[in-house]
Amino acid sequence: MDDTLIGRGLKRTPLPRFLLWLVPWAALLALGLYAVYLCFAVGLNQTNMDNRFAFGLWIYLDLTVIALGAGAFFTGFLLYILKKKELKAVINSAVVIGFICYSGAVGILMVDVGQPLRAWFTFWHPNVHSMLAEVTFCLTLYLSVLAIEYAPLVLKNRRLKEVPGLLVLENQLHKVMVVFAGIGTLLSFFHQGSLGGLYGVLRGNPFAFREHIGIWPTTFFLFILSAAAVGPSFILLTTWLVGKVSKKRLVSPEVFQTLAKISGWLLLVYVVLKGIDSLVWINSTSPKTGVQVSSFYAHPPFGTWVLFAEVVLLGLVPAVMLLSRRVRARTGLLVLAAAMACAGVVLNRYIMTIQTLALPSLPFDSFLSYSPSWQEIAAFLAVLGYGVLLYSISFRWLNLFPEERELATKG
Amino acid sequence: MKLELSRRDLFLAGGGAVAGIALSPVPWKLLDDLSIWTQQPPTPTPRPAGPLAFRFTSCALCPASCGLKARCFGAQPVGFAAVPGHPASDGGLCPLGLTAHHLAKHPLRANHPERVSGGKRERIDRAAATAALSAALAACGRDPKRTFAVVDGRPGRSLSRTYRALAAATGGLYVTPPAAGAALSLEALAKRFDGGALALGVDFSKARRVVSFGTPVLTDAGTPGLLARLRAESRRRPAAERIEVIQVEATRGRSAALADRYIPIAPGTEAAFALGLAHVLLDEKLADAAFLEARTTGLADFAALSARFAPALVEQKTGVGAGVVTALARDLAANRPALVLGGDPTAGPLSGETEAAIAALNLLLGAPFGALPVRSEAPRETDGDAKLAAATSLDALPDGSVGFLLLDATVAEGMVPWARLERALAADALVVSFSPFRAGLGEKATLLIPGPAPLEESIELEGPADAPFATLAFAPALLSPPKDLALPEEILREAAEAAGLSLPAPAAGARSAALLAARRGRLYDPAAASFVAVGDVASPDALGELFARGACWVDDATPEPKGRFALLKDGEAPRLLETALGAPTALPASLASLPRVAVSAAPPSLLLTKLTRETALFSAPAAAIPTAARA
Amino acid sequence: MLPGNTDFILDPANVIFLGAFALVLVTALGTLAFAIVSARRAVARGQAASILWHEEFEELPASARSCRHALTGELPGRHCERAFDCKGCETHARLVADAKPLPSIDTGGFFVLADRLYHRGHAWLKQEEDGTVTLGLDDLATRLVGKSDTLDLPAVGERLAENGPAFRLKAGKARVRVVSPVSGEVVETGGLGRGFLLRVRPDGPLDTRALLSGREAAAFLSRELDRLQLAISGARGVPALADGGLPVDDLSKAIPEEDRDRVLGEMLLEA
Amino acid sequence: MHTSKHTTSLPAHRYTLVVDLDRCTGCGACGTACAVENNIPPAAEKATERTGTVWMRVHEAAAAGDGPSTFVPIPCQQCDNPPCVDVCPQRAIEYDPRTGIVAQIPVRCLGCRYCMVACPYHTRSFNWWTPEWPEGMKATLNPDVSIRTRGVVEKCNFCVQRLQAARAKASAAGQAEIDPADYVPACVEACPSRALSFGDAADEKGEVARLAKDPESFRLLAGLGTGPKVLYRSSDPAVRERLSRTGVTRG
Repeated sequence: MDDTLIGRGLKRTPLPRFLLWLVPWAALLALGLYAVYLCFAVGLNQTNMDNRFAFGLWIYLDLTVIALGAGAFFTGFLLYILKKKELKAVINSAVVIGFICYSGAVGILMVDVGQPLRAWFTFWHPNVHSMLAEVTFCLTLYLSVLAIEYAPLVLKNRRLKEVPGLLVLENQLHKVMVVFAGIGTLLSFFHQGSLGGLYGVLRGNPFAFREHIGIWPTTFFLFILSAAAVGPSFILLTTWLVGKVSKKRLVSPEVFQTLAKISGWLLLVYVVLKGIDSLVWINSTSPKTGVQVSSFYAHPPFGTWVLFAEVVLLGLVPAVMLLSRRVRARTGLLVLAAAMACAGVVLNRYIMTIQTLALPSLPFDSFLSYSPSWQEIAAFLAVLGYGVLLYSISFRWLNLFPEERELATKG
Repeated sequence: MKLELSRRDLFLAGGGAVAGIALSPVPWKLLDDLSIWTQQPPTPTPRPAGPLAFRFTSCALCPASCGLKARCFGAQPVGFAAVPGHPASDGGLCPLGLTAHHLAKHPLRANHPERVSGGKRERIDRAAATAALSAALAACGRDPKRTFAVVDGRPGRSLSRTYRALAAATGGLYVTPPAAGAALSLEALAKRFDGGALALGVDFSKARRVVSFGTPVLTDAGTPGLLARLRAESRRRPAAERIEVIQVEATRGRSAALADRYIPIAPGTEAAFALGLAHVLLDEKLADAAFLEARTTGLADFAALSARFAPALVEQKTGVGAGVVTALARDLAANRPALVLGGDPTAGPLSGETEAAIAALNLLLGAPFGALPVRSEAPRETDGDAKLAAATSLDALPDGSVGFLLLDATVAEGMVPWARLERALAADALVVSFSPFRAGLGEKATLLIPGPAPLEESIELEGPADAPFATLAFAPALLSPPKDLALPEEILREAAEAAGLSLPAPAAGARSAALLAARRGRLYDPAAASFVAVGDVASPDALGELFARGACWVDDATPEPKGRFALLKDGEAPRLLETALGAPTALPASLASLPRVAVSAAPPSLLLTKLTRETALFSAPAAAIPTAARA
Repeated sequence: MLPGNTDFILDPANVIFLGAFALVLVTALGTLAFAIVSARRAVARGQAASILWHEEFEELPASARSCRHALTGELPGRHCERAFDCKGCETHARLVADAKPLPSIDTGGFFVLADRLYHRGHAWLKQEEDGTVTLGLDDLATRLVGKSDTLDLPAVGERLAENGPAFRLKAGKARVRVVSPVSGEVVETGGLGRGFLLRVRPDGPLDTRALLSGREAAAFLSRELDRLQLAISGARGVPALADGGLPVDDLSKAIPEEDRDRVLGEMLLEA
Repeated sequence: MHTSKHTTSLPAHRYTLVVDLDRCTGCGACGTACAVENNIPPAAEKATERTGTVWMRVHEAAAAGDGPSTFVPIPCQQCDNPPCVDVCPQRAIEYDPRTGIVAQIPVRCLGCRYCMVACPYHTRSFNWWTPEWPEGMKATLNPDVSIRTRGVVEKCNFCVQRLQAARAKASAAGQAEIDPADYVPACVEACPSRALSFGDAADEKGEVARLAKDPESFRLLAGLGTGPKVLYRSSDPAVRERLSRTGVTRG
């Protein structure tokens, strides 16, 4: 059975070993599902969030995985709209990673809200001024688009394609994929942006609030750009990682080069704009509310090093590295640069979600700390477990890397 | 032409119908209705028990006896508001009073007599409870070594009269806890007066400096919020009219945090500090010479004593800088009227020597009859020819000899420590409590005969002993007690009869009659927010009707009596010297958690967990509300 | 969300936001519906096999897509772009019209029978006198498969589509389908020992222009042997014979078991 | 400052709470009365200062050293330019253009807590536990206020049910405007030191309008431009200065 599901010409580890590999991830998933059950049955008191730290690990996770999952829309955009044909080698993997990231985020979001059964009210009584409404609309729609993009991969499974109807459907879907890539790009543009907008619009929080361009704060645009920049890096990183774990060559080196160059340029543009944005914030936006920016960084552990690490160490440095031909020539350095770029965005989302809430606001407030409960961590890890499971299964039974067979035959 | 219907046609027709309905407004409307329907609260809102009405009464939970404006639906009160202008509280109220309507259904409420033996609670019927009482009463009459003692938290009620009759009939003791004035060191001052019995109250509105030796004047003591309000109002008047509070205390409690000045002092050295202030006042001739001349005795002896307490020595003893002592004394002298209070109602009075020093300080500042006005008592019915025991203090209880201890429902454990009572008990003593709660002293009883819970009975409430005027309210009941509840008065009379003791007939309406006869004071009608002179009240019935509407009687000002205060009593000097020169004591254990809980006989409402658990305002939350109450 | 909802506010912000959302939603759903409907329609029209074959053809390596005229040396290096459908191919029509005699070609040691027409998917077709055709595996494929574990033949009455799967076979770990050279209805199933595998009644008049015969077929088989050698040697550690040749008699034994599926897939044009 | 649609025209009534910090002793009466009036349940077993449902919270703002503390009661600040209304994805928060009252609608709330993040005053509570009352206590609940469920956000709404009752009373009596004495929030009625006063700031002759203009009055986090309708007063300039700052500038 298993043999007949594996794509022709692909070498996969024996089934028992594969199942053994799945066990720890399945265990993580099971533990996480138990934590989720507790949150549903007993309530969100199972978390360490509170009225002051109303957003915690989960929102941070949502923002982060959605940024990293941006590779799906952006690769699709480059491949289908800008016709960067070499990215065909990673588009399947990018779609799967995107689907994992987005479905994981939506799943966690459903646990995070107190009354998930009322989530549909957002569609029924939408407040179109709310960034969160924008996020909800775009996120649900984009997840559906991702599912549609995922479908052809599944339909092309060796066994499923023996059913003629399914393969014909796959063929037809493939033909209209450019439409979905377009829609996906549009939706991603708005939900990545409005995720950034979530914090940029917080008029009550001078640390998070940013100037508006039209109806959107600058974080709207910075989030889009940073997600687009880091998406290809994350694809590079995951592809390299999957290659290492499976001990296979999955894509030709040129693909890495293309991804790195795109990521590098976008990251550079992002860093420049982020720098300008920070300067405007430091010199105008924040002082207008009566707060000098230096006071935001007077609450350890959040010193000015955070800003430096985010913009320079994990922004400018990886951008330059990704653009340097000599760095790109060495896989180790290339992967390091991609990892640094990802870490930069991860840190940015951390600052946005956590530092924003930790800083004191009322005159007698003190700096707040928060550490997630095991239930929160377990649910977090469940997303990881779910991701690895789904990716592993997809990698085994679907043809994620079209070049793999050819590269394997070449020896 | 022949019409043929294939299965495909049927499917098409069905599908078309579904699609048609889907595109019609019907599903839209259904979804919208679903959205609105799911927006109903999952737990139904409670139904009102009747039309909205406001009723007035007074809070019996602590000695402050605040006026309550109850928001009721039918017979059910659902919330309270303060009553501004109320003579006893003038808008004062605290969290305990605001949740008084929860207490009747408190999880620790007992509705039936319970016998406790070997740690087990066993429900008994009323007859058995009465029998136990009567047997114990009879035994007390026979055995001189098994005394009957009754502790009454609110003397002066008609139930108190029954207690006193019972104590007299059995040769037992009628014990009352120290009045609130004792905890403010006012009683100690009044006892130095040679012109007859005297009660002093506090009139913060007449004071410009309030020195508090550990008394939570801004929080728990006296009428809630009164001093804080007067002080705040004074801050918007000219500087010379401002009230300032100086808190002298070893730990920085809530009142110290709120005081204008907080002077941390080594615990137990208050006497030295007070004598230090006295030293500066006398040394620099800042004391109220006219008052000392006209109203005190023993100035020379006291001056000789206080002369030893130069600021330098005081600094050494108390840890308070000499300059602080001198400056405070000058400040007090310059901003008279000033008054000095000491002791914490929830922690009990200070030592007699410290109180003597505080009393002397008040005399040097000329506080009596000004900021510490003479306070009358509400008229009472006379004892007549009934045999009634006189009130005694806790100190009168001999050790190990009480065979039958009766605890009234109004006795707060914070005012009458159980350890003191336990010391007085004989072996196998019967401890009966009329508390409606399995909490506080009610939990210590071997026989619990629960009486009405707060708001379930009409109760005579005298105002706080520290108020400048005497007040009296017959706080009407808002709730009806459980149907088969045994009223303490009835059950006691039954038991006494069974034990062959004869009690005088209950003096119903005697107190109102006494009030009418005295023709003193005015009555505040909270519904109308106006006063009626007692002289204008036509009949006892009219008076009863006023009280049933929540009215409160307030006395007129009392004339200054003739007589002098002793600065030093005979033989007091050496003890005072010894105390003041003694070493600091250990820090007292902090008892307070929720305000006034220690002086309330009832456990706090569960709702007050909001304050203890969900805010950082009150410490020691666990002690405040028993976790068992959650069960 | 729309007018008629409780609390709906008709203002520009709502109209723009919800309008945009509706537009995207309708586009996505419309596109999806379009794909599903056209897939259904294609299946209903029997275009499934053709679509499948075209898609598979797209994924074949260049070496497997050589034009028949490249095999014969007429147009060296030319690759087919019509999924081996020579019927409408102008180049093919022109070359057939020119009809140059073919040079002598080595059959590579395989039988090429004169009464058979060969498909590039290694099935042969023989026209019978009763108007039916019989189908079988060509010599190279037969030797390549060796002893087949199972032969999954369609039942009598089932329809075959040109370039659609004719039957499936399993050999060891390998599973592979063989493409049908003809559209028609299966009228009889044969077996390996019976000289044919399927007897099919073709739909309409038989058009065999896309099939190879004679020397052209021989050239095809000869070139296929080269491709086979490449496929096998691509897999690591397989000893090729010193002269680059393969033991033609027992091809199946020359393929390592773990590569059998891939090699059979490559040779029988299944991705 | 940042403008929003709300500031362009101020409501006809602007119900305003004035807190005199000189008077507040932090006794907790306001919060208790609030819980009684608004059917807020007793604390859950494991509730803490940060997870409790408290609409009216009193904070202690300590002075340096042994100086006097100031107790600051903080209900929802009822901003005229509220940062919370626009962030709610499903319109579960409403700014009443007639009264300026910002009302949370718990039955529509999905509990995303975005409004809590948006509010710089931290005046909202999420129901981390299912609200529970001991059986007997249920009879004492206020029939004018519905009971919320677990997993939704709630906050002070200036006892808007009392405004509704006052309106009903006025309209029954054929009057267009309510009697101001009929609309007083529970906290104001309960405060023993009369630290809280309440009224319509749009009534120019009213006490609240006068206090709003008083130099001793100030707003919390005024720099954010949220326009709170809860005013604080202190006679002590140092207290005003201390409480006018934002917390982030400390240290």
